[in-house]
Formats: sequence, C-alpha cells, structure tokens
Amino acid sequence: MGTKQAVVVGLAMLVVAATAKAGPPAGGTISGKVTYEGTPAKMKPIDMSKEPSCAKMYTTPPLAETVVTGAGNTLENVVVYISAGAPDDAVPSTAAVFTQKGCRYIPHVLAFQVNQEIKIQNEDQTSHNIHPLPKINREWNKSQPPGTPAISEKYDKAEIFPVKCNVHPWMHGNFAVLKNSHYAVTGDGGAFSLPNLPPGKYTVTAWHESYGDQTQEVTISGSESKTITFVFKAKPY
Amino acid sequence: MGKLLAIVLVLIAVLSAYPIVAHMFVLPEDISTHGHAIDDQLHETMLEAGLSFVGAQIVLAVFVWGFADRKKGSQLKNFPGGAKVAVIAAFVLVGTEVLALGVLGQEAWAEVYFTPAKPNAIQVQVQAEQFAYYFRYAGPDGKFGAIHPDKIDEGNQNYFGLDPANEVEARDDIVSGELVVPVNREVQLLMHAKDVGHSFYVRELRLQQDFVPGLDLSVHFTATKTGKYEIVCTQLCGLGHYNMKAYLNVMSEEDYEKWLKEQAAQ
Amino acid sequence: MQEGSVQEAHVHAPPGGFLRKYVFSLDHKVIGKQYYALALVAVFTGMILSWLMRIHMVWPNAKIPLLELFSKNGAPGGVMTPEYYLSLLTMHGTLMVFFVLTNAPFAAFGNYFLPIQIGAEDMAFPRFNMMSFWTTFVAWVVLMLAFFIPDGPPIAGWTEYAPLSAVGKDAGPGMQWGASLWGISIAIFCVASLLGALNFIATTLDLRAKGMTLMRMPLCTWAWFITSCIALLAFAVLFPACILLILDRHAGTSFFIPGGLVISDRLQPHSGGSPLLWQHLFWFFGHPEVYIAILPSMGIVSHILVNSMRKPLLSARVVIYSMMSIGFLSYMVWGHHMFVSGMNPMSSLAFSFPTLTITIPATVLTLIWLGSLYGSNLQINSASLFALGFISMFVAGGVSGFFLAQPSIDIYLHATYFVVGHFHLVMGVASLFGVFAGTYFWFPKMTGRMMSEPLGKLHFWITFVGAYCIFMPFHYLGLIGNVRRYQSFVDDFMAPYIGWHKFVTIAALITGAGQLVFLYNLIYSRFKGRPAPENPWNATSLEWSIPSPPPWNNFGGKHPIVYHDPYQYGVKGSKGDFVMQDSPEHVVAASGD
Amino acid sequence: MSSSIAAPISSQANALPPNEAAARVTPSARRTSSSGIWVGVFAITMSFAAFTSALFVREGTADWSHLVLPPILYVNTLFLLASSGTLEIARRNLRAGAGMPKAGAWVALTLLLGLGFCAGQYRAWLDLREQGIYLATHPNSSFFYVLTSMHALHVLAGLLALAYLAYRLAIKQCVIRRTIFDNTAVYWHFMAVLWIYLLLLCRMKL
Repeated sequence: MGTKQAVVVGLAMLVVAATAKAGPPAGGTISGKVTYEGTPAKMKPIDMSKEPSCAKMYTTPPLAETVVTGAGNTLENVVVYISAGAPDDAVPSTAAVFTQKGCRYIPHVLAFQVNQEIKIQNEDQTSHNIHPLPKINREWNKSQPPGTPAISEKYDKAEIFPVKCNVHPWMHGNFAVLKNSHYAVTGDGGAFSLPNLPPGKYTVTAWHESYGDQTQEVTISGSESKTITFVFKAKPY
Repeated sequence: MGKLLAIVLVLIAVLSAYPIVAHMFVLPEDISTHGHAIDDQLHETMLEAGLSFVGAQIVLAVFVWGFADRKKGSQLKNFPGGAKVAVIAAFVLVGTEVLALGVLGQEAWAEVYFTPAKPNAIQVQVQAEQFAYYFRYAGPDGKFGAIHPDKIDEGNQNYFGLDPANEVEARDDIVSGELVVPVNREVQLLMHAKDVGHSFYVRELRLQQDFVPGLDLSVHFTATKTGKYEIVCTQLCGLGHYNMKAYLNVMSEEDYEKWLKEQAAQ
Repeated sequence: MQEGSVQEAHVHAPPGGFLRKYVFSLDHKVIGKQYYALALVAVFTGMILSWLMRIHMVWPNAKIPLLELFSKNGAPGGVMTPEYYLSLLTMHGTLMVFFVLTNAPFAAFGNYFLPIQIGAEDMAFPRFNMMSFWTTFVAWVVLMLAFFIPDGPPIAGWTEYAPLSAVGKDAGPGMQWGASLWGISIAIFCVASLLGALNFIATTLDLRAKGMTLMRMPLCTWAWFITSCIALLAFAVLFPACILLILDRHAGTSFFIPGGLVISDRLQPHSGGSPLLWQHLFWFFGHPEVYIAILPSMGIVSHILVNSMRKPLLSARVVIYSMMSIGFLSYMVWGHHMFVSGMNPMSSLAFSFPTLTITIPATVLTLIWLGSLYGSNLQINSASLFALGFISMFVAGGVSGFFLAQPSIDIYLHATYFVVGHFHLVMGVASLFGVFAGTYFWFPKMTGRMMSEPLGKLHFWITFVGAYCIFMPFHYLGLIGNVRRYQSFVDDFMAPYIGWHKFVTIAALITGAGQLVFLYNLIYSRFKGRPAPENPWNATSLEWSIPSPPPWNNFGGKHPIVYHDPYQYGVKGSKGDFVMQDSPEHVVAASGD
Repeated sequence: MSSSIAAPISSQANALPPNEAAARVTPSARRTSSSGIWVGVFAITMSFAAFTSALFVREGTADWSHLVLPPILYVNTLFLLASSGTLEIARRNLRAGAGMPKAGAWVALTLLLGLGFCAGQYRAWLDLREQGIYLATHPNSSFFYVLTSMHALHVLAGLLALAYLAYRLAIKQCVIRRTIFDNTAVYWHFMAVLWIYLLLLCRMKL
C-alpha cells in the first residue's frame, strides 16, 4: 500500500520535473463563478452561550455556514476541482492549516491534496475536539486542549467529508482531500480559477456541502482560458 | 499514643463540624416552589447526622483516652447493661430517625414526582446531546414538529431533526440554546436524549433528573425569581461532560413574551 | 476430583518445584499472598491515577511531561485531554473497586486465614482456588491492556452506563476497544470471584475442625463467610450483564441501546433496548459490592480490637447477626443509586426505606465496638490504631448515608462531590483501614517477622489525618452543588471554591506519599524485621497456635480440637489473661458470651 | 477430616474394592464437595435468573416480536431427560456393587445422549439461520441465542465430567470416589431441570 503510493508519488514528481524542464507550461486556465437559483435556507444565528469564552468574541452571534451566499446569488464554500483528466500531482511540502477560532472552523471548507500534511490548531481558550467523519479514510477523534501543539495529520485517499467538534455541536467543517493541485474553494463573490492546466480534456467538478456536486467537461488547447459557471438549485429548507 | 489519638479525634470532630456550623458552605439560593421542602429536610438531616458524627467521635475519643495503655493488671470493667443497651439504643435512636426521615420526609419528592403539571404549564422540550442542551418551544401554533433522527443536521442548526419542508408544525418551532421561562409560571420540561444518558441539574431549582435515551420523561417546576442560572449535566456522557451546560433565564412575563416574538422573527 | 487434589496437595510430601511452590501453588497461604500482591500493585496504580486526576483538575493547563511519554494522544504536549481524564477516572474506579477492595480484605486475607482459623489444612477445592487467583490475574492483565492500545481506556466511568458504554467508537475515544477490554476483564473477574466465593462457602461449611461450631468461628471468618454469600449472588448477576454488554457492542444486539440515537452524526443501527436495564443489573451487583468491600474489614477490625482490648466484645453474636442483616439488606437497596434516573418514583421510596434501615445494624456494630472499649485494657499499636481509625472513618462515611438515602435530598446531592466523599470514606478508606490493620496484625504470622512499629504509627498518622483532609471537604463542596466527574471547572460558579480543591489535591499528594512508608515497612520488615514468635499478640484464635510462618500443611498433620469461643480474654484464674481456642484448659466463667 | 487426608493415594485406592474405597471417604470430606456443588448450582441459577429478569424488562418494549422455536428442541429435550435417566441407572449399578464396566457403559451412554443434545441444539441454531434469524435480528432471537448458548456451555462442562467418569469406570476400570459421581449427577440433573425451565421460558415469552 504505502510503497505503491510512494511509486505513484514518485512518478508524479517525474511528470512535474519533465514539464518543468519543458520551460513555462503552456498554462491554460479554467475560471468562472458558482451561483444558485431559488431561495436558499435562511442561516440561523449560532447560540454559543454554553461557551462564554467564544460567545464574547462576537458582538452579534455568527450565522451557520452551511450555505453562504454573496451578492448576485453567488455561492461560497464550493470546492471546484479537476476530477478527471489531470494526472495525480506531487504532494506539496507546505501544510494546509485548519484553525479553530471563536468556536468556528477557519476555513469552513479546507481543500488539500492526498498525503499532504494538515495542521490543526486551537486558538481558543477552551478545549476543542476534532472528529473528521470520513467513509474510506481512517477515522480518528482527538481532543486539543488550549495551548497544546498543533495536530498534524494526513489522508491517503481522495474523499470529501465533514469534520465536527464533539464538544461544540455547532462546529462543523469539511475536508476535501483531492488528487491533484488544480482546485479552488469559492470565496466572496463565488469566483474560482484553475490556472496552469496543460492542454487536455478535463472533467471539472463543483461540490457544495448541502447542494451536492455538478460536473462539466472542458477541453483546453494551448494556453487558452475558458470560463464556466456552475448553478446550484437552492432549497428553502 | 492513646491520649494523642483521643485529642486528634476530638480535633477532627470539631474541625469537621466547623465549616457547617460557621455556614462556610451555604446552599445556593432556592428559587423554586418545592425547594424549601428539600432544604428543610437537608438541614434536619444535617443536624441529626452531625450530632451522631460528633457524638460518636467524641465517645470514641473519651474511651480511648480513658482505657488506652492503662498500667498492667488494671481492673477490666464491662459496659453497664452490655450489648442490650447498645442494641436498644441503636433501634430507638436510629429507628426513630429512619422513620422521621424516611417516611415523613418525602414531601419534596411527592411535590416533584407525584403531582402532575398543571394544564396551563408552559411546555418546553429539552434535548440533551453530546455536549449541549437545546430547548424547543412549540411556537404560535402551539404544536411541536415531530422528531426525525435521520434529519438531524447540526451544522445546519437542525438539532432536533425537524422536517420543516414537509411538516407545517415544525416551521414555527423555536429552538434556543438557553432555557427562557417566565417567573412564577409553572414550566413542564419534556426531556429527550439524542444520543446517550445525560442529566438536567439546576442547583437553585433544587431539580435534578436524568435523561434516559429511548424514554422521554418530564419534570415540572416553577421559578420564583428572575435571573440567569446554570444548567449542568450530572450524568457522565462522554469527553465533553465537564463542559456540557446551558443557562436558565428566568424573565418577567412581558420580557418573556418579547423574547418569544424575537425568536419567532428569526 | 477435588478430593483427589486435596490429597495430592497435602497427603504426600510438601509441594516441590518452584512453579508449584510459588506460582501455580495450591496452598491457600501462597494464593492469599498472591492476591495481596496483586491488590498492592493495583492500589498503587489507582493511587497514581488519582494523583494525575487531582493535579489536572486544579491546574488544567499544567504540563505533565512524563504523561506525554506514556500516552501521546492522552496528553499532547503533556496537557491531559478531557477524555484521558475520564479514562483515568474509569481505570481508577475499576482498579480500586474490583482489584483492591474486593481482593485485599476478602480474597487475600480470607484465603490465608479462613482455613487456618477453622482448623483446616486447606481450602475445600485447592485447584479451584488456584484457578480463581490466576483468572483474577488474567482479568487484571486484560484491564491494564486498555492503557496500551491506541484508543486508550474507556471513558464511561466504572459504572459503564449504557448506551454510552454500548455503542462503540462513536461514543468517543476509548469506547472502541477500551470499553470492550473493560467488559471482558470484568466478566472474567466475575468468574474468578464466583469460584472463590464457592470455595470459601464450602470450606467454612465442611472443613471446620472438631469442636469448631459455627458460633465458635472468629468474627473475621464469619465476615468472610457472609461476604462470600453476598459475592456469590452479586457476581452471578454482573456476569450476564457483561455478556449482554459485550454482545451489544460486537454482535449488534440491542439489549441496552434504544432506537433513534444519533451519536457523532451517525444514526445508530439499534432499536428497543433499555438503558435502565443495565443500571438495574449493574447496581444489583454494585450495591452489594459495597458490602463485599466493607464487611471483611468489619470482621478483621472486630477480631483485632478484641485482641488489643484484652476483653471480649459486648456480644460477638450481635456482631454476627448485624453483619448478616447488612448482607441481607444489601440486596434490597440497589435502587438508591437510581433515584433521579427516571425509575418509577414510587419505587424510589420503596428503595429508600431499606436503605435507611441498613443504618440500624451498622449503628449496632458501631455501638458494640464503642461499648466494648469501655473498661477495656486497650493496647495501642499500629494494628489497633488502624482498627480504631476504621471505626472513626466508618462513622464519618456512614452518617452521610443518611442524606443520600432520601430521594428528596438526593435530588439535590446526587452526582455531587458529597457522594464522592461519602463512598470514598465508607467504602474506600474504611475498608483499606481494615486491610492495614490486618496487615500489621497478621504480618508476623504470614512472614515470621515483625513489622516496624514506629514506621507503622507514622503511616497511621499520615493516613488518618490525610484521609480526613481529602474527603471531608468533598462533603462541603457537594453541599454547594459541585458536580463530580468534571475534568476541570469551567464555570464561574466554581471559581471561589477552587482553593478547596487545591487543598484536597495537596493533601492527596502528601497522603499518597505517606503510603510509601507502608510499602517500605512491608519490604524492609519482610527481610530485616525482628523474628516473630508464634503468638506475638497473646491472641486466642487458631492461627496463633501454629508456628510463624505456618508450615505448608498448617497444623503439621496434627488436628486441632476446639474447646472455646474465639475470644477468651481477661479470663479469671487462668495462667495468662487469655485462653486459646484449642487449649483444653477449663474456663471458670467465660466472660462475654 | 484429617483421616481422609491421611488416605492413601488414588493409585493404591484403585486396587481396593469399591465399598472399602468408599469407606475411606470420611463424612466431612463427602460433605465438602457436595455442599460445593450445591453452591455452584445456586450461583448458576442466579445468573440465569438475571438473564430472565433482563428478558422480562426487554419484553416490554415495542420491537418485541414472536419467535417460532425450531421443533427439534423438543427432541433435544428428550435426549437430555433420557441422559439423566441413564445416569441414574449407572449410579444404581454402582451402589448395587455391580461391575464398574457396566456402570461405565451407562455413563458412556449418558455421555452420548448429552452429545446428542448439543448436536441437536446446534442444529436448532442452523435452522434459525436458514430462516435468516440471527443473533441481532430482533430481541427475541438475541435472547434465544444467548440463553441456549449459555446453557450449552454449562452442558459442555458437564460432558467433560461425564467423559472423565466414563473413562475411569469403563476403560481404567478403577474405583472413583462416590462423591465425585454424585456431584456430577447432581450437576447433570440440574442441567436437565435448567433446560426445561429455559424451554418453557422461550416458549412462553419468545
């Protein structure tokens, strides 16, 4: 198992090296935005009264983050990634950081690559518990008292799954473990951009935690950049 | 050495009794209608138990002082009356105590458990879960939406597993992380456990009741004083047990109505 | 077959070979020592766990570096996690209740002295006896394994309430294999205890020497006998409970798990089970277990007190009957652990009454002890100090029972530190005082050497004063509603009282350290102690009529004949002030009854 | 009791005629193991009582359904009862001082019947499996499997004792102490009684 991965990773590295030698890649780009139609559910304010140390960090109670919308019906926290057509990439040396602050997860959706290190840190004065709920990856459940070192973990299979804090029921986030480096998480304005795509035929997938996922086929030739839009169907409840 | 033990025993008796006598640890103020009965019962018991404790320690001390390390060949005596006295004393003293405490002293229990909630009592459903309480008010229609465990979605604030899409009753249900009640109105708590066993404990209410999964119990109380009080879990329920709490917010009638409106607005 | 083993064990030459002599020995004396050793290991483990818990509780962010080496998940960066606190809490409770309070006063001393005190050469079934110890040992190993598996020991407390204990890994760290190990360990422990109890009963009923009528048995023999009767019932009920729990955890059954539970965002695949069922089964064992822990100490203490008072108790009979009625009542009171658990409120009252009634025989015992002290010739030594300390502790812990026995007060005090203080004093400290007293009293017989008296007295003072400093404040904290089983007190409500918790923690550290004096005394005296005479305390019961330490067949092939009640002290007109049970000397007026 | 301790080792005892061997067992020694077995019986009764009370509690819940017992159970019952009978015959033979092989043969027959019972129980479990009724299917099946398997475990223990007896009597043809025989008998009859109880319980409640 482990060795197999090593081989895969090794190959991936070679590919990268090769492209690198071939000079600046003829990088095509897929960009666009994610929107919704219909009326999304109204996000309720989170009642943190049971955790005063967090509650006092907000003047008005923060809203739940399952559906975050922007101006012009744009949708945030959507993971847009290449689900097919791109080779597995080398594992980045930098760690993806997942922060617990004010009894919320920052970012709400954390996207990173297979076997990439993730660092989970607790900036609150209270003890948190991190309990990711993967289906195919190894499940673990650890607590992190304030002032303890960051938890470092890895996932060896591509999967998108929720993360929860057993101590604070309202704390829910998502981990998106992806095969390659071509991904983006939509922020304010629902925009995304996947640069440096070598020519080829790609399947682009957009995933949202409560609206599910959509895919589009995109072909990139040369260094052209294509614009696509994902439109999700919003439900009032 | 015997004399020393006697002195230490007396010291222990006195020092143990002191914090009680000096009221260093007073019960939190009672804000319930039934609490006084519990408090009276507790103080009466404290008196009896305290006396028997101090008494026994001192008798032990006196006898040890008197009869430890006597010089060789000193005369043995038998306790006047022998075992009979001891047995009779035990039966009379403790027996009456048992009767007094056990039989006569259950009014508080009766008030909490044997008298049903009045029909005009406000019904609030409380759900205990790892590791928080959530409170549900029926809303304008006065009906609770049904609970669908498979619909529970905490990230989306749907703690009870309501189904507003298909059930009208559920749409106006008010869910809060804080138990808000009007003062001097009887409140009936419908207790529901989402995952494991928990408990509902408010010191000032003199009220404690376990949540039993699969068994929806109910308790009722009347708060007599406005203010914020702590609700804590007293049944070991997992790693966050120590941090499982919520607040009981006793308001004036009108504040309560105002609060309901605000919640309904959201 | 057992008969056969009795013969093989004793008819021919003494047991040869290291294994037969010291490891898989059939000799009740060796087995008794093995139980004692196991209890000693367990008690120090449990004590260290309590240290760690106390330290973490009052200094929640304190770094305990060594702890990180022991468990990286349990203490990242040396800071204990909430779940690890609960793991330690569970293991502390389980070790102390099962492997210390059940093993030390009952199995250890019982095994060693019950046969000797009734004039038998061994237990009725020596093979069973050996099996019970080694089964207990396996149970201990299985339990300790939980420390060394990745997800750590269970976090559901020693009562392992379902469904928390039954649903598996979703319930939190430690609830996957940790909890399973717990269940398996306890199930094994039940089997061991059943074998042991069976053995004790058969031995007491059938192997008594000529003239050793039931009423002539020493009080501790009586206590062990009554205890084994209780144990037989209690563990026979806990065993099925554990089986059902394990099935719920691993076979997908639903004995204790109701339907529609959502734990860690997962809908549990169970339906219809009853959490209260576990509580009933557990406490049907759990409450008698309290008396399994305390009764032997009552017996030992009475046995020692009489000897150091140099005069009989007011009435040995009354003591025996009191212990019997306590044993009997202990089966009608388990519900008082469940007053607020949603049980029918009517039954709460039904359980409350017998609970209060138990105080009557308990008071009788106390008054008998006190009354007997009057006019006695009390000899103060380490043994009698601990015996007297036992009375003090028993009273201190007993009176708080008055509160908890009443449902209406229990509404307020349930699951507070008041309860913790109560059961630690009456069940933990008191019965350990019995064990200490027994150790100082019988050590000479067991090893042939005297223990150091000065060290023994030092040990007593530290322990006696320390125990009060630790457990009295718990009662006060309970009164103001301080909830137990919290790894730290996060609410402002507790802030003003943290000082008291700090005081308790420091007291616990000192008292715990004081136990090292005892450990040193044990080891030192075992090898360097003054050689012990046959009967150092001028005692009357049979164990003092044989050499110290006793030969492998106890009475050297002779068959003691018993002429007297066990406690012929202060006898007029006899050579000494006492007459041994097996001395044919005629006693003019047997004092006492 | 010491006299029994002083008794010669079993190998010599083997040489002696039965009555004399029996005489070597002093009253106290015989009582010893007999009260032992009764205490044991009591303990086992207690734990099955606990299972029963668990069943009664669980019965109250909604998902309690009905379970059709595999008919083979009744055949098994006959096997077990018959085995009790044969064991009694064996004991009579021994009392009457008839040859050990004869008694041994009866014990062996008991052993076979006992094995038959276990095989039958196993068959019953297979029948349920074929109907797709497993341990966790519903509470009734859970209790059925738990009760029957716990009982079967105890029966197996009894079979071991019987095997030992049969071996000593029929093959070694040597004397065995009557207490051992009697205790085994007590235990074995208890197993039959316990089974009748469990069968009725399952029939009425499951």
